[in-house]
Amino acid sequence: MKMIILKVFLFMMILEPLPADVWNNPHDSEKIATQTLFSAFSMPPKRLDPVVSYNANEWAIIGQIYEPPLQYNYLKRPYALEALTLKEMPALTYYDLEGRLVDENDAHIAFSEYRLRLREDVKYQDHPAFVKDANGTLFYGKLSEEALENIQTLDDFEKQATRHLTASDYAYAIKRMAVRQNHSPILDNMAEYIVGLKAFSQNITKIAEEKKRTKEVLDLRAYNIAGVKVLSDHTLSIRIKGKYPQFIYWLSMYFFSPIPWEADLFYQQKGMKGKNLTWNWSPVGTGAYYLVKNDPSREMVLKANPNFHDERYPSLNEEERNSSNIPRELLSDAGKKLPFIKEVIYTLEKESIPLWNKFLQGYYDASGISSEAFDQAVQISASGTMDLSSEMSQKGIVLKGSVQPSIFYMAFNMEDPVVGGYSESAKKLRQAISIAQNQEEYISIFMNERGIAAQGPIAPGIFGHLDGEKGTDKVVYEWKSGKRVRKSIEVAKRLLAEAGYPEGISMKTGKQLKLHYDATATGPDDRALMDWRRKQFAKLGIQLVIRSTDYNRFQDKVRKAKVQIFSWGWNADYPDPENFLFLLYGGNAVVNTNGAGINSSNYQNPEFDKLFDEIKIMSNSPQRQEKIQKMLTLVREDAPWVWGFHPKSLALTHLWFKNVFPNAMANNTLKYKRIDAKLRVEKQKEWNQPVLLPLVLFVLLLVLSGYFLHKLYLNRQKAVIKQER
Amino acid sequence: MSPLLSVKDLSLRVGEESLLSSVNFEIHESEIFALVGESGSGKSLTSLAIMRLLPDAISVSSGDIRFKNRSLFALPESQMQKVRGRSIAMIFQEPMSALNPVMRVGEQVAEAIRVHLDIKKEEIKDKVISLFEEVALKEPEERYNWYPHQLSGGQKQRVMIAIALACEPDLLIADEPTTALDVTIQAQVLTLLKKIREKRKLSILFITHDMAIVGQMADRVAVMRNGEIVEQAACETFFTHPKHPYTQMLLRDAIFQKEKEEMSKASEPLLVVKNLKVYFPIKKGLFQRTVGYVKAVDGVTLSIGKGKTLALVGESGSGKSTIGQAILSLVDITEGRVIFEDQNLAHLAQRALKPYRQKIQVVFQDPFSALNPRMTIGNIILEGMVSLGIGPKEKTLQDSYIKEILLKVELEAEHMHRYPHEFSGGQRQRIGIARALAVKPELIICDEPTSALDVSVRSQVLHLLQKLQRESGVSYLFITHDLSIVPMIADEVAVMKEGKIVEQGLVEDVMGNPQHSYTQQLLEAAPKLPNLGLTPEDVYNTKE
Amino acid sequence: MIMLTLLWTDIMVWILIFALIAWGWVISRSPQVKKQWHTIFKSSIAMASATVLLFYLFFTLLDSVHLRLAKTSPGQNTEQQYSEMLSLLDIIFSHNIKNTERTYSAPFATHEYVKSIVIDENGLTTQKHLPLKYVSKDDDLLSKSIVALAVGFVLSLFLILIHLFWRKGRGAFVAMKKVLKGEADLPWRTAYLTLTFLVMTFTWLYILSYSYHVLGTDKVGGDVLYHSLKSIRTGVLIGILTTLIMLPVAVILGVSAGLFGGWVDDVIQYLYTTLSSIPGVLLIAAGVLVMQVTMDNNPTWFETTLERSDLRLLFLIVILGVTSWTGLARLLRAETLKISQIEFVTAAKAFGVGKWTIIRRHIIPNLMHIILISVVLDFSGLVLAEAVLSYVGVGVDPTMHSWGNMINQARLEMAREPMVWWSLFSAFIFMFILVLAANLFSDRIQKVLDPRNDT
Amino acid sequence: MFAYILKRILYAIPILIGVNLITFMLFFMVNTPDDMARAQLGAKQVTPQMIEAWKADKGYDKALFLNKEAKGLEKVTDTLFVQESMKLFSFDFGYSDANRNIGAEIKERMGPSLAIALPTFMIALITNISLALLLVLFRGSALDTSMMIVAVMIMSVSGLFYIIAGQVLFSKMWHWVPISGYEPGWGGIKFIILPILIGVFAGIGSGVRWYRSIFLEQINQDYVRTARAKGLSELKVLFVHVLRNGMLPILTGVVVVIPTLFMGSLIMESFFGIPGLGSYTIDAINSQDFAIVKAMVFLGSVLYIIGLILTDISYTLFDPRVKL
Repeated sequence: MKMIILKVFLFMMILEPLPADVWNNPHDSEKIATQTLFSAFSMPPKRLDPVVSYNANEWAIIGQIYEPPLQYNYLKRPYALEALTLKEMPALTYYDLEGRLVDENDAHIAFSEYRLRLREDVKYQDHPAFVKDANGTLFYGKLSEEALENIQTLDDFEKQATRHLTASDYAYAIKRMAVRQNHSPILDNMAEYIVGLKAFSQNITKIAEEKKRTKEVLDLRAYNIAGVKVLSDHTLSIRIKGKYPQFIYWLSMYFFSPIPWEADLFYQQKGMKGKNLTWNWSPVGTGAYYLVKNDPSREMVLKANPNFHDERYPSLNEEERNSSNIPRELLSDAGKKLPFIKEVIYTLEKESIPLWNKFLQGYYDASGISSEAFDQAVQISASGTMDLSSEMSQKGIVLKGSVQPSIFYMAFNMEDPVVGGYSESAKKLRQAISIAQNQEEYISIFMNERGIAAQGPIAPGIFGHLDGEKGTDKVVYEWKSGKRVRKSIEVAKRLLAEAGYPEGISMKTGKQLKLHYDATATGPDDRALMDWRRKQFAKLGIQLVIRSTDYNRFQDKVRKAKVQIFSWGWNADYPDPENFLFLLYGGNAVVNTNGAGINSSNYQNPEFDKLFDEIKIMSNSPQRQEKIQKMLTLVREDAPWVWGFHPKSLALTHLWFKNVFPNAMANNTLKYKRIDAKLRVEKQKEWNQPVLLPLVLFVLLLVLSGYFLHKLYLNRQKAVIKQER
Repeated sequence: MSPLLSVKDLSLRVGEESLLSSVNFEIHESEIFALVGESGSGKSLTSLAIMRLLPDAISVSSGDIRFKNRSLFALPESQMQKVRGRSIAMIFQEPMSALNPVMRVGEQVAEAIRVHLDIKKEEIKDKVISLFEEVALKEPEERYNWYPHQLSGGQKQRVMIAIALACEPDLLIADEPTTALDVTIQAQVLTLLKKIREKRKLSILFITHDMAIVGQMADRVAVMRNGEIVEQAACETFFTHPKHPYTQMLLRDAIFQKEKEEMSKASEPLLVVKNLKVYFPIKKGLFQRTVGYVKAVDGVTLSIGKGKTLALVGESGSGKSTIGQAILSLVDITEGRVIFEDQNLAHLAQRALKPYRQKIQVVFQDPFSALNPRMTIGNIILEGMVSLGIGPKEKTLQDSYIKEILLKVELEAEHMHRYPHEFSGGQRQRIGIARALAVKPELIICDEPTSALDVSVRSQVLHLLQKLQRESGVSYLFITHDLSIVPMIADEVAVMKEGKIVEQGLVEDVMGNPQHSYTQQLLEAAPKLPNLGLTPEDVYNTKE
Repeated sequence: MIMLTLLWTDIMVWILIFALIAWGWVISRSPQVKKQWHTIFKSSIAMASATVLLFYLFFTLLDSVHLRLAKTSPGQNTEQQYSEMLSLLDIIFSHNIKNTERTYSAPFATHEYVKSIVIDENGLTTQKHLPLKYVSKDDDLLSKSIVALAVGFVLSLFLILIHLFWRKGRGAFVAMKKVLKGEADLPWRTAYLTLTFLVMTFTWLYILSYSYHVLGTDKVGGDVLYHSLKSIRTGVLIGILTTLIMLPVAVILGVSAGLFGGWVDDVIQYLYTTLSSIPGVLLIAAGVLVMQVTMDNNPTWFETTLERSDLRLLFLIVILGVTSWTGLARLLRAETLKISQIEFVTAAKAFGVGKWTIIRRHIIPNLMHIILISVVLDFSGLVLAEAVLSYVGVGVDPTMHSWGNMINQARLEMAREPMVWWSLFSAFIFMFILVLAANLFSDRIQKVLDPRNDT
Repeated sequence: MFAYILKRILYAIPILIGVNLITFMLFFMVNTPDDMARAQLGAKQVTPQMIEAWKADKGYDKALFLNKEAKGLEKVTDTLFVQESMKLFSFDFGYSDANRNIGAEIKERMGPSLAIALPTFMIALITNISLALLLVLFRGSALDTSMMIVAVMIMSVSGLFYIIAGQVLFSKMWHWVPISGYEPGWGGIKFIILPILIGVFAGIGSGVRWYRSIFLEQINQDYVRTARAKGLSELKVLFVHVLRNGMLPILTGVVVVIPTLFMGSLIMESFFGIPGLGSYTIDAINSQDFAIVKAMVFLGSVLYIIGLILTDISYTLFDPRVKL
């Protein structure tokens, strides 16, 4: 008995010092009460260098740090660009070959020139690279290895400084892009447009190679691109070959973020790379936030940039407010100085399950919805719109949804002897398969209705996308009483028979048609997916052989046109139909570009290509719309893709997370958001009270078994030898 | 005066099998009571029952043990722990394994003191050291910090005795305390025990299988057989007037009778070993350089005549077994020659050796490991025949040949289909002999063939060997540590020490009139049977 | 028309089965080994676990005979058409393959587990649990269960009687009495009880699977019972075929290192120290990646997804075998060293017996207990390892039915609210019973065969 | 002793070369430099020019084993294999394909790995040994038998189940600990409790069985009988004599593991989001980062060999009979 009392006492001792509130808070409990956003990342961003970064997860970080000249307005729909570091939108002028100014619609346009006038109040974050001594030379410009010995992070440098943004920083960025060793993904694309970039790139690449060999520093200030001119400290002009209206969109992308030469030289110093002090890991920007900590194994921390220029929460005029369904509370902060949130802590969450659970416990302020969690979170209301389940709405969670400017499609390799080609029978085979792929079912099963079946390559919200009957793919769908209905499988079977494969049996060989589908199936969920895919083909009597590989090899196969059928996706860079239609442009076909092209289905239709060349340089107008619809009719007929679906992104946010408005194009939205920290603390406490009963039972069990064992031993010690008779 | 310990009607069983039945005896104060019997007779079980250390599977079916008029069986376990080591102490047969190998020996003694006596920490060590002095352990203070493996067998047994004496017990149980020791050491330990008895007036329950030791040590004797005490008597009357036939047989087997009536005269040598050296390299250091040699056999010369037996005697580690292996070409010979029928076998290739493999065969010490447990007796015997091409080739003929051999070694013909584990030690040794015999060898090397056997079985095997020699004229090289059997079996004897032969000659010469001090020492140390006052050499001398 | 088509692993399984039968025949000729096995089966736990293992083996074998069934051909000129490869198990469960629902449903449920959007005539959308397509509409669970259990009982009785007649012939009924009283020489009563239990459970599940999804359905409406049963083959195959591949390597290398010594020993020791010093998962991962590339470069090796995943399984087994021989080889080397010092080997040498004969006659038979113990121990380890490897992404093909894949998928399902627990549960139960039986059986084997356990 | 260690270290070199050779062959067979480039560049559009530039940048454009263009000894030395291996032997792990210093990363990640692995190892060792001793104390009783059956059951469940169940119960339902995450220092205890508990529990079955058999083997030894004959209580016999002797065979199995604790646990770390070397390795396998995998394989082998040496050394410390 004494032992029991002792153990209970011990148990009390253990319990006592535990915090009275919650046990399972994964964060710093003090920070929860401040303007700190808790978010997560599933893949550590590998490259935060704006010259190479081209991934959504990387842009989510660098978007807050770097400022390209333009940005998308946070609230306006359809998406509209606005000046960010510029005083106004760039001025665009046109020139002919001789350099004479010409009119926008002139046939002789040879160049177009963008003139960018920068704001004068934009400053960089504090950074040791900017520190200068009395003579104006860089203080940390020639660090010896000994000096670097005790340096682990940027904070270890004693001095930090800032400077104003200048036009030459933007020029420097374009020059960095030209250096092949920097692996810029858009260099080959931009070289087609920016005057002099191609020649400059070849030249500077050789120079860079030479410098690397001699271990010299490459200072790009010494070299200039013909088409990029720094006119004054705050004026920059960029000259473009011919007319390329989409260029303005590129100016909102992070490839065009300013790069201060000081930092570039700073990071080129010997020994920096060994300390992970590189562009990839330590960005230097003018944005609302700067990166304090970058530990790809655990967390990344952003802090509000004290040098951030004056930017205000956007306001909308009455007309704009009424035209879009913007909730009122989004406008309540209008005109207030940005940013609101002082610190952002991104924690690595590789698995979706902990992420979701932590969100439900209130430890993340926002979350996406994985398909597993969907029916827990979302209900479809009587009016047909998606709504939160009662459980979620009771918690005060808010649902935000938007259709992404993306498309996931299943493509045929048009060079393939069986499914490719433009003959009537090949077309019909593809059309039959297109009908048989029941995208609606796919979306329902695998996407939890988070997507809409595509009717063509162009995503909703992008010019050229039409709703209703006009926007319907008549090859695959019928328009019946105001609704889109997928054609029946009988139609597909008929088409298949006409193509020469009745019941999936080839008339020529008498064998069952066997098609090969390349996939990157490695995850646990993929088996169901592949099964489903096989079923769709089996409906036609076609046998589908799935060849799954890793993404690398898959890419390689696609590049070499060694595939037959495969699935892929595209995420738009900018909200223009050109950015979708070029995926089917013959000039971009893989086979025509030695694997470099983006048109991986190798679709080549001269008529389509001609129209594409036309719409590419047009601005949005009814004429453009008409041509685009013509192009869509062509590709629907040829059916090089099974259109697939446009994903809908749903995000959940907690009640205390304010000003959240999904914007598929903008990445730098963090500065607009705000947190009600008090509410957060309250709710977290409410939701996470530890359940103590099992613990008590468990301890009781331990005590009892200890007692029992003790008793057992005592009994043994009392044992005598018993005789049997 | 009431007895110190009385065992009353003790019966033990495991499952349905009875292990001890109605054992009764008493031990009085300062008395040495010897419990004698062959292996499996239940003498060790009796001692464990007194200590209440019986394995869990064994249960007491009846009886009681009273110690100082208290029933030990009625004590609770916690009380019994206070009896063990304090009132009754015990020493065991195997000093090698009876000490905790990872604990300093001094500690192991101190531990016993700490459990039972209320002595200050500082004094415990002194007490241990004085105990070490008492058991005649040299340099006791230094030894305190030694580990068991650093001590020799005799020293370990002394430590065991020190542990047992640590708390001044009233009764000491000594379970075959000298069986694992060499003769010379055995003599020392026995003397020590006797001395302690004198000094401390303590009672000893002495358990042994060796009649000679009984005679030397005991005041009273009890003989056990199959879990029963067959005879109990005072020591003198026991040896002079053994009553029970089993006791008589035991004594008879312990006293050797020379069967060889007629000593045949010297015959021509069959095997001659000349200046044989077998060195094992000691490799050390980074590159496994050979830094020295263990000289297992260091220049041995001997010869065995046709139909004769040469006994090779020595204590453990003297190199006697290595000679046997060298003759069989199972170890590499460093130097010297092994001449068999004018052929030097040393450094002969395997193929050339094969005919000689048939002529020289071997019988091993351990009858348990010498036979492959996965083969039938028939196959074991057959293996050598097939390999050397001896005997008939046809299956039925082979079978009858094997049966014949089995009968020859006094086993039954049907045994050929059984497996080794179904046989007793003595039977297995016969199988081993049969296996050697099957290939009709001219020389059999017997490597301690009887040291793992009980006395009665030993004499049977020795008789068998002699019978076979008479019948087939085979020669033996008989390797043994047991001087007592030499006169019975051998014509000549060679005494080995540290790889060298110190004395060699006819058995009667060496045993009767040892020249070398080591031989003398060996003979001296061998326990002598009391009633006849006979030692082995006496046996021989009287016969002469 | 039926065409028998065997996959690579099928062939290996059947080779193994025939090898086992041959081995059993050899055993039955050696009274000593026979007696050992007799001792093993004297424990009722061993008997019960052996029965369970045989039951699993039965499903493995059922799933290791692949057929192609003839189809009615649409045209005159076309040649005979065959369906995709189906195993006997597939044929037995063809109703379950056909009757796939749309998505999740709980065991014995009549409606889907998750709500779906339904648009009624009025154009209003509501969320509803849709009824399942292929379940019995009337409430007949109890009546069907009783029938099923009765059928199961009769079936098991029939099996037991067959076994008794096979063993005892005319004395079957006398033997039956003895068995019932627990007086038989082996605990046949336990075996028969286990068998009855297994057969009854299984018939119950099977008969009800016609009118219900007894263990629920997975994300795409596949029957979980069918998945679990199909996974048996994968688990058992990885367990037994790996050892089949590993054994010869381990035995040959281990024994020669121990017996020959010198440079042979050095080379073999170097080989296995090197291999075993590489962290196992990394080595397997590297092997699997190599295999994937090889398979990608040779798409002609396989025609269907089934063949592809089978080949991948085969390669995985080979890789596991190649990476796991080191432990056993080390053990065997040490034991060989020990045995070659024992006097019966010396005796054989003294008789001039050759080295290979010594290995065959003296060493291998005395190593058999180690080999056997390590085989049964490895078996359960490998079944468990499959799940972990699948998690790391280097396990069996994702299209293959396996417990690892099931657990992996179930992990995501456990995060749902309410939880989809039945996939995990089924995988857990099926795996647990197999591994438990294997562990208990290996325990018994160890107890009987390990000479250290003589006490 | 010193000579012995030196000998073992020298002996380790050919093993490490062999390890390098195996990994190198495997990974370059799987992963041509082109693949690596594509994976690392990872952007939407990867042009062949970019791949070539990347390969030249990383030095992956050399011959694998035999450089036919070079002269003399350089034929062998101026190859990817020799260059990369030499770097490894000086513990220069180079840069990951994400351009981070692998050596620095490994150093950083050892902490979290150890934070899980070391307590798991220690607690498991202590629990398993005490439970085993308990069972040995009550050997043959109903407690012993039933616990052994429980142990077999615990062994028969895949570790994945424990992790899933643990997370669902302790984190999701009872709110005792955070579901996943890591924090250095004492504040991080809440994160590591659950993985440690699960790790300990999952190993209890096999651990207790193994230790129990070791102790049972010891308890039948003669010296134990001697100890009992001295009058020691059963508890003292177990804790003083059996435990100390049982530790010797336990050492062989256990000490070799200690250095590899640095490598962390693959599954545990990735489930619980612990930024240790285990999750590092898994990520590297998944993203086919050759440099990291190579470094980890090398490190694993080195640690294993250190473990072997430590085992021998620990024997000399704990077993007075063994001298090197």
